[in-house]
Amino acid sequence: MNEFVSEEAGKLVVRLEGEVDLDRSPAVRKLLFDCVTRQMDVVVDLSEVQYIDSSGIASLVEGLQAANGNGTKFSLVAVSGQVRRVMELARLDKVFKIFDDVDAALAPMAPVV
Amino acid sequence: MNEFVSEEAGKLVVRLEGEVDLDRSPAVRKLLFDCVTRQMDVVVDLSEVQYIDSSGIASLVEGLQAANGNGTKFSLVAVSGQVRRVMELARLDKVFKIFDDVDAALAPMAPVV
Amino acid sequence: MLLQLSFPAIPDRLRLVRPMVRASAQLCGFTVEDSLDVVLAIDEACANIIEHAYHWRGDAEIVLTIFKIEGGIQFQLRDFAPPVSSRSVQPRNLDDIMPGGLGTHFIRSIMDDTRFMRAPDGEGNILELTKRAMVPS
Amino acid sequence: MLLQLSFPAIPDRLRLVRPMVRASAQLCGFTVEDSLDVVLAIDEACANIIEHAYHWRGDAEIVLTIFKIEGGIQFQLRDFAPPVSSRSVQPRNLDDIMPGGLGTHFIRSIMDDTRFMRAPDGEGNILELTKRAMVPS
Ligand SMILES: Nc1ncnc2c1ncn2[C@@H]1O[C@H](COP(=O)(O)OP(=O)(O)O)[C@@H](O)[C@H]1O
Ligand SMILES: Nc1ncnc2c1ncn2[C@@H]1O[C@H](COP(=O)(O)OP(=O)(O)O)[C@@H](O)[C@H]1O
Repeated sequence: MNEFVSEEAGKLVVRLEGEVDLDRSPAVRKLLFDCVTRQMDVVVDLSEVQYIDSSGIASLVEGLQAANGNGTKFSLVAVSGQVRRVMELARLDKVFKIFDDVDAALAPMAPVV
Repeated sequence: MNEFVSEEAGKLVVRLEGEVDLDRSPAVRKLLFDCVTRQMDVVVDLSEVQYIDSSGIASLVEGLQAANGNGTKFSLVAVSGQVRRVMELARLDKVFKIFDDVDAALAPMAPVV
Repeated sequence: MLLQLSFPAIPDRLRLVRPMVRASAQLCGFTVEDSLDVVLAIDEACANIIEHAYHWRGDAEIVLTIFKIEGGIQFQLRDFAPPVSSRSVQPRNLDDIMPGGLGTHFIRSIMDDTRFMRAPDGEGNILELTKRAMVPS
Repeated sequence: MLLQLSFPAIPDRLRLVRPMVRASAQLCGFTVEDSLDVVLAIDEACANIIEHAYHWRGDAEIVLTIFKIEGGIQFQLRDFAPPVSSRSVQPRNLDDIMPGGLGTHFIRSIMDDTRFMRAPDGEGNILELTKRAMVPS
């Protein structure tokens, strides 16, 4: 699994790839914490994630809680297929702000859902 | 794995799908024999075959030999990826007539390579 | 029996187990979507053994046996850890938004039957997970 | 050891073995193309056991053990059939265009080492297949 972080329109875009499972989620958790700590809004692009399990979901929840804790925004992009299914099973699909693509998440008028 | 046979422009087009392995190649062998026995030229579309092994290759060789035996033509279509690799390993990529798509294989002026 | 797999209780092995579980579910007649669900359930059950039964002791072993059953699939997941009481294995309340506690919820949502047993031949636990294919009505 | 797999010598099981072999090769650092080659080699070796060692006796067992080694991957494929002489296992001359006789050619073309052994603990044969990743120069 690879991760890429870039700064776009004043937000941090984190692009995850591959399978976010028990093996890889500790690295994802740390990465998301590091990003939130920079006091910027974080957009997590999941379009290239083929598989996520409960530990991966937990990393996302921790990222969201950290963002809530320091007053920044934390949103997800391109949640589809297996990832969407797991979010629904966890009943978290309504808890996260989810955008269809990175542009929508970066738009200044992005509605706060 | 599924197989589909249709008659197009006076030839039999056999479309194979999925994995042609030790489990599935006996069915493929029988199907190809049945087609060749109808005394028509046979075009085998491999574009939806994800995997082939030596037993699958053997079925194709037997089809070709049966066609040679009864004076009909036997050609392959859309050999790419893993299938092309296996043909090359078997040094059969020059033995079969291979077309890029079904239209080319059906064209009346299809060159005899 | 479709097959039996044994592997050290190390997280990176789950990447090898998943594609085989998926292919097994498809062989047993499940759709691609249902097969992905089955993969999640088995992956979570293995993760729980690594975390909670073996406490990340990577030299320990997990044995996964897969059976094709009438209209479905059955998994037996064996560890060699001290006895687990099935009462201690509980999903959290999903209304609390917090990380963790989702694995057992996924397993129970996806599989039709979940049964904890003591291994008949000595130490260890067996988790038996069964799913039947939806019969189109 | 990455993992060990045992399964009945039945052709439809190979569909379950292949995705795991592929994931194992990728875990050991092979490219997608090389991993597909490795899948072919192991698949052919299993097919040969089903056909030639067990003569389609589907109640017989195959045990595949996968090891991550320095810079590569190693497979041990065990059967419980009568001894095989490695001299009898030979690819055909590729200049003859005929079906059959390709499996061992594929295995030798793809893998770096191919070694037949008697099982140390009693009956059966072990075929040890090793491949090292191409070091980019
Ligand atoms: N195989 C197991 N052995 C022992 N305890 C387990 C096992 N699986 C689950 N548990 C217990 O059940 C609880 C809930 O598990 P789960 O829903 O997967 O969430 P999590 O693993 O995130 O805690 C665990 O915290 C653990 O106490
Ligand atoms: N595991 C095995 N046990 C016994 N004989 C084998 C085994 N593998 C291969 N052989 C022998 O080697 C020959 C060549 O095998 P192979 O190249 O795979 O072609 P094919 O299986 O099409 O005959 C076989 O015909 C068989 O006689």
